[in-house]
Amino acid sequence: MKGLRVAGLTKSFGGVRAVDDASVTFQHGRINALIGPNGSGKTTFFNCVTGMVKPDAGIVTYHDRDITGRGAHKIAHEGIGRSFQLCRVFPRLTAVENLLAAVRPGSIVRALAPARLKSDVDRALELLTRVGIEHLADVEARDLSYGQQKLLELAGVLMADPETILLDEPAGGVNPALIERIGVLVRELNAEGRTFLIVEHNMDVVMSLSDHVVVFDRGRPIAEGPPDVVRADPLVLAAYLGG
Amino acid sequence: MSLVFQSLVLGVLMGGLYALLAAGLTLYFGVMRVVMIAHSAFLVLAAYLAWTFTVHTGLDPMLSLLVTVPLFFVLGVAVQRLLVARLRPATLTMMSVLLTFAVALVVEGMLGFVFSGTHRRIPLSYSGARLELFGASVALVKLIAFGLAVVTLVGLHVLLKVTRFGQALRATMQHREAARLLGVDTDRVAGFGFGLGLATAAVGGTALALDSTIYPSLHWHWIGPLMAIIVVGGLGSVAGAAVAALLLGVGQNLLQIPLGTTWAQTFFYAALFLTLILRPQGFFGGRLAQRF
Amino acid sequence: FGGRPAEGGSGGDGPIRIGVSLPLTGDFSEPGKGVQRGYEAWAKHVNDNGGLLGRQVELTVLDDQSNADRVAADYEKLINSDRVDLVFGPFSTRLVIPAAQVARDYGFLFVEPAGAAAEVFNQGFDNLFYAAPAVAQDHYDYLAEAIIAMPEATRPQTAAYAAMDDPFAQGTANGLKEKLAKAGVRTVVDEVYPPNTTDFGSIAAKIADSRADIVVGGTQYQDAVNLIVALRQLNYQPKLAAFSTAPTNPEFPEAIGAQTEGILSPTGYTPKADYPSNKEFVDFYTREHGAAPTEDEANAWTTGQVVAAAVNASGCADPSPECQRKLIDWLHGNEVQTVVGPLKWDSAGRPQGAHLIQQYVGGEIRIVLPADAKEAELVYPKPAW
Amino acid sequence: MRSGSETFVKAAGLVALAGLVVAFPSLASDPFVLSVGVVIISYAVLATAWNFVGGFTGYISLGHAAYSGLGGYATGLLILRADVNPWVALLLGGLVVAVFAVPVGIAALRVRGASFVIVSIALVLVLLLVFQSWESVTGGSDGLRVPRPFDADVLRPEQHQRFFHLHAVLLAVMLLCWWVIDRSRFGMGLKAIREDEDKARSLGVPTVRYKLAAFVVSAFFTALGGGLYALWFGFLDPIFQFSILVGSNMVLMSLLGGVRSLFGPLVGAVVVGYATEFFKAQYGDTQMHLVAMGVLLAVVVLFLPDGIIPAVRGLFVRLRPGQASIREVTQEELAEEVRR
Amino acid sequence: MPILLCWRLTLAADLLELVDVEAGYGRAALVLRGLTVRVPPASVVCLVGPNGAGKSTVLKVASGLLAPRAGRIVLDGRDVTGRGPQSLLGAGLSHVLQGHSVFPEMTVGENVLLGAYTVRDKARVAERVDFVRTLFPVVGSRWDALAGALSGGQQKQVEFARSLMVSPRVVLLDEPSMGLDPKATATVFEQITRMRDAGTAVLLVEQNARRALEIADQGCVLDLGRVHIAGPAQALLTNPRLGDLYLGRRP
Ligand SMILES: Nc1ncnc2c1ncn2[C@@H]1O[C@H](COP(=O)(O)OP(=O)(O)OP(=O)(O)O)[C@@H](O)[C@H]1O
Ligand SMILES: Nc1ncnc2c1ncn2[C@@H]1O[C@H](COP(=O)(O)OP(=O)(O)OP(=O)(O)O)[C@@H](O)[C@H]1O
Ligand SMILES: CC(C)C[C@H](N)C(=O)O
Ligand SMILES: [Mg+2]
Ligand SMILES: [Mg+2]
Repeated sequence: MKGLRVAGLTKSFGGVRAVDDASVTFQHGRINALIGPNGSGKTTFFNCVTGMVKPDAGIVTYHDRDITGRGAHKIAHEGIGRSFQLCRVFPRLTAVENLLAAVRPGSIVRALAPARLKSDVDRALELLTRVGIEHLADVEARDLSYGQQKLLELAGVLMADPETILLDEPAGGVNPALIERIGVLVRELNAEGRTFLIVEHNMDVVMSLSDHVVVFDRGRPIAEGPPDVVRADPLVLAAYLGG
Repeated sequence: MSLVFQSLVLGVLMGGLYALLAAGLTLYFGVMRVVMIAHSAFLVLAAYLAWTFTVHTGLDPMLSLLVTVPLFFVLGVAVQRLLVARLRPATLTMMSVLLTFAVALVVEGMLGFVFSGTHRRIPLSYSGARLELFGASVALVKLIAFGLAVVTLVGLHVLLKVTRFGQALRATMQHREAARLLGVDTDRVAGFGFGLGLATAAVGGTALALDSTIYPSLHWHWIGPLMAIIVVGGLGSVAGAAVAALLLGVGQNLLQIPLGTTWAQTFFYAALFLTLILRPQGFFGGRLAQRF
Repeated sequence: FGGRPAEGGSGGDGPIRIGVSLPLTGDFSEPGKGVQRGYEAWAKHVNDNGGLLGRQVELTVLDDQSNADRVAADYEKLINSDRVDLVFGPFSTRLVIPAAQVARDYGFLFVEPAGAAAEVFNQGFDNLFYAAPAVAQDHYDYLAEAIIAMPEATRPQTAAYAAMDDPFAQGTANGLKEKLAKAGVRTVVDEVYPPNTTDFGSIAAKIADSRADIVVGGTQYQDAVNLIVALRQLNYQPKLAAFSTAPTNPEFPEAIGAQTEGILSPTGYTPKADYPSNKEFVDFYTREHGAAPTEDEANAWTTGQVVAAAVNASGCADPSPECQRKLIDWLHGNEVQTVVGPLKWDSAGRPQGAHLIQQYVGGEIRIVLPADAKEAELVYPKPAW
Repeated sequence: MRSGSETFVKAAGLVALAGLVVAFPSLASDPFVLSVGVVIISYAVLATAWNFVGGFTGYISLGHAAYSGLGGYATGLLILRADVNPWVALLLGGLVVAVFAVPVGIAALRVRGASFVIVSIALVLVLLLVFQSWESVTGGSDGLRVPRPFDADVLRPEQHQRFFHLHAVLLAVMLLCWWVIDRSRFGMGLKAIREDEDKARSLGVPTVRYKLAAFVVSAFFTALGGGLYALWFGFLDPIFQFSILVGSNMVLMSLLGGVRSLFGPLVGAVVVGYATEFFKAQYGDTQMHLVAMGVLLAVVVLFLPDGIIPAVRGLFVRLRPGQASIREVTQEELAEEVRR
Repeated sequence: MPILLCWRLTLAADLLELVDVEAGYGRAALVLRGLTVRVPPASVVCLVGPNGAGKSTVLKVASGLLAPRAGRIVLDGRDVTGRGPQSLLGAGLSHVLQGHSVFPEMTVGENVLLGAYTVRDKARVAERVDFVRTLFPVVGSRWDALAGALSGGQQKQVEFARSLMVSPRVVLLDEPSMGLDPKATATVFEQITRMRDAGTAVLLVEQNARRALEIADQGCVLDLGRVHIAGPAQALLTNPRLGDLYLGRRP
């Protein structure tokens, strides 16, 4: 089966079961949302899937290939990109360099090719234009505002050209006007055929953007389905939205 | 058999001294994220002050603590406020290595300038005195050093874990702005933290001088073993460092029987590498060395 | 960094300029300064007495910071930039080897006061001469003889050795060990420790546990002090205790807490020796410094004497290869009278004498061996410390 | 973007620098000055080699003396014990050390920041103990005499000259490598690691392999530098080969010049090398030269944390007319703009 | 460009006033370019605006973390310009930072107790601890866990709980709802309302703009370091011009 599938994923930290025997299938080619109360294990789930932490148990497959416990960069090479809850950019590299760092070099010989190949730089500038910060191309990332860094990180994730994109709270701390802009971009990219998996607490964003919603509670999914259905689910109301 | 027991006793005593010498490092390193290369240089400075004190007054070197401990505290505050505080927070850890390296050079140079390179040893009437313990000899000077270590470490542990100052210090180092907003005078606290570290160096240096010769470049000899101790113990954990110091001290002394002095010294580094491979957060709690 | 333009240069009536690099700072700074005092006293003495070849001598002393890289650079500088006429050696085997290499490359005579280890002499230097009575290996020769000559009943049966990992210090202990082992004294402990060792507790524990009859330290200075204190802390009482170099240091008794009685040490020099030039030296030095010279000063003075003898015999003192060759050749073929006795060398520069053995007797360090030079009887077994 | 005149200035500077290096031995007033030149260019080699890992990845190794020392010993032992041609021994020595650096790198690069610093210090101290006590192989604390690679009729000054040029060639090769890596994707990946290792990993940078590659390249060049120095100096004493001070000097020189600049370590080496000679001449037989060095280092850390080259460049940038890069418009104006 | 003040009708004297403030970081250009904000007692003033507008900077200037280059800060009628956070805290002003500001290597309990660093009255501290433990269950259930090991939203909850350990007269809140789940967000906004009802002056920065303006009395839109529009919160919410630009489309 196409896309990302997770079965029986478990991860504990000391006594805390952050992810507890979670089995989830995401709709490939769609915009999926992952919601759930604070501490329900969403970020840990992301970390397990993308190889940032090793799960204790469970299997992660991507296009039917087992990627469980592989190195983060290998999973990135499979075509899975991600952003971080607290946005992370390379502070002392300029915006363009931030994107160039995401270009996959391929073989060793190609790794020694100049980083500023015209084709790459052009693509980087195009991406910056798409997220609306092309005028900041030569500014070091640490001099950008929080929202701009957020956009830069998104562009960096896209630069690596992933097929499946995991975003951890892309709207957190971002100005509402900008959120709409990110939403438009996500839809465009989805139309190009990319799959999204978005963790978000902003229900407006979740409801307006996603095709499929998975709700987490205490480390495992408790409901999933189209946004309207999930929103009305009593379990979800009790655990997350508050009745 | 008696050799093993004797070595065990010596190892414990030595481990205690190691723990004392490393105590300050735990403080700067674990709590304040400063790699203080100059700590052992200050140990040697304190040892020289104790020596000078005894040679000039004829009194017991322990009495010099009355002067050196407050002096070092003030010195520590000064080093923190005038030097370390000026480093950019983003590169603090890295740059502190170089800055304190520079401080170490200055201290060593000044010691050489003032005291010359001559090896010194405090003349003590009781340097050879000993007690008998189940057939093993325990040198009085080593016992005193051990006692100093216990008192200092317990005091430090209590201070950090229990008192308001300890809480404020840890908070300051973990998030300075937030600590200021909660009413902590962060400049003062950070300065005091450094002062405290150096105050332990005053005690450690004096303990060291009781049973060893001293010379200006001696501090290079100590940097490696002390660093190994705090990594094995888990960065930032006073208790961890103490346990690690004891184990390493005993281990070194026992290994010395079959291996000889030189190879036994490599035990520290073997333990260091093993720790990093097996348990980067140290064996006794503390911060994850991997991320630091 | 253009070097100073060449001044002085060869020949002429100007002063004879002698270049030296010494460890005035760093690990060897203490003995290094002693050697400096010796060199300076020698130069003053020569100048007061009409100079060398009728010319005044002038020392250029550089500090090599006890660092092997620096010592080579220093001789490079002395020979090329400062254009000295002659060079004298530095202190310590560790520094002598790299320094001698530079001197050899420029064809200079290299007489040195403190490179006693065997290694110095098997590097193929033909320009090097050690200005002291014996190489490290031979320092304990008289003691070995004395022990071997003891009656079976009282002769020590077992020996413990601890030596610093340093070519010189190890050489002294090994020299004695080989001779005693051959004579049937069992080696029960044989420890080598790194130069920066400060804790001798466990080494001492091993020695004490072995209950060896005698203990021998291949030591420099601080290590002997620490080792002795550690042995005392374990209440180990050998019949004989010998340590190289440390006990001759004037600060030694105070450093180990005055428990010196019976401790032995080899020495290449005693102010009381009645060699012709020695009295002159001791008087002159005592007048200048208010204290009698020790071994370091004497070795330096000896170096001066050796070079002076060669210069006087060859009638030249300039950096030209011809002159330096003449000096070297002369020393290879002749004996020189010095404050440490008559010296002559084999082709590798090894002196052919032996060291005296001193012992603390009645609170003072006295010569006890060889019999013809002794000031006091060898005390054996030694009293408790 | 870069202007033509800037390129020209750079090229001219490069040619001038190369000319100066080639001509230096004939300009030196005497063999001593020449030998100081060899020492300084050897510093430059070591510092530049250090910068392959320090500058790109931000891992500060205070223990790089381990690799220069190993390189020196490997070269010397191959010549003495295996009777290998000196130049082959030099190269082989570099390779041996590079191979040695692989497992060491794998272990050491597991930890970051200050822990890595400690590990690097520990490595030198361990090697010091091993080389001191493994007498049968290494010559132990007596040291090791390395035979000279040239015939006896090559006199010492001539030798200095040759070694100066050999070092210069090695330096040029290293600078070229550094330059290539700096501009490459590999280099970009390394910089990403320096800025945020986890983030780099998540973007697909094979961090372990990249770090290790940089580490091994650095060790290789450091070893070549150490080997060349050993051939020139002719004597290896473990205490000075495996010394924290040597490693710290590499760091100091690189930082002083600027770790992010191609010529930073070289500039730093010249300054430190000259300062060392100067302080020694100035404070000869007191320990004040240590104090002076310490103060110099502290001043650099406190006031030039990015190094000389970036500081000078910053001065020029400030003199130039400012380039505004940040768009200054309100949301409202932005919206207008988009609408148009 | 309209430069308006945060205008109001109340008669009582303002608790906190920032008057004509200019501020910036290091040698860089000004971030705040002549800005005036007033917060009366028992009211919530909400600052909204695009990222990088300078909202957080306003709060830092107000709490003394950042010294202004020009202008005045007046707390309860007294000029406190140039005073540090410690002294302002003593005068009854507290500030909760944006982003994550827990002490990661201290336990949740230690974090919360540090909120009462300046409070000597043990009984009072105990009472507040009980209060926040019931308010945010995670604080109670993870009392002995290291704060850095909590999830992003849990850390924000701990931070807010920590700020509730004292009861200051002026509170500056920088995006308290960021990363919080809906329940916790509701709790936070409810607490803000309660504070206001108890007489506290609240200066609130929020990107969750509509929600924040709903509970606020006054609103200020900040852009490029200046007050762009100000007025009663309800008026801002219904201002059609602001919708697309700053507040996001109405859901
Ligand atoms: N420490 C700093 N050093 C330099 N510039 C800074 C610093 N902090 C903020 N800035 C700059 O000041 C401006 C205002 O920042 P501020 O954090 O006040 O914005 P904000 O309105 O709170 O934005 P956000 O909604 O993203 O939190 C931004 O352009 C930012 O780049
Ligand atoms: N490194 C860690 N050590 C210990 N516990 C952890 C660690 N990381 C996460 N946890 C725990 O695992 C649980 C899940 O955390 P996670 O960050 O995945 O939650 P989340 O769903 O992303 O929450 P949020 O919405 O607040 O971001 C929490 O209880 C947290 O305390
Ligand atoms: C006898 C001493 C002057 C010898 C010196 N200690 C050396 O290292 O060779
Ligand atoms: Mg999360
Ligand atoms: Mg903000």
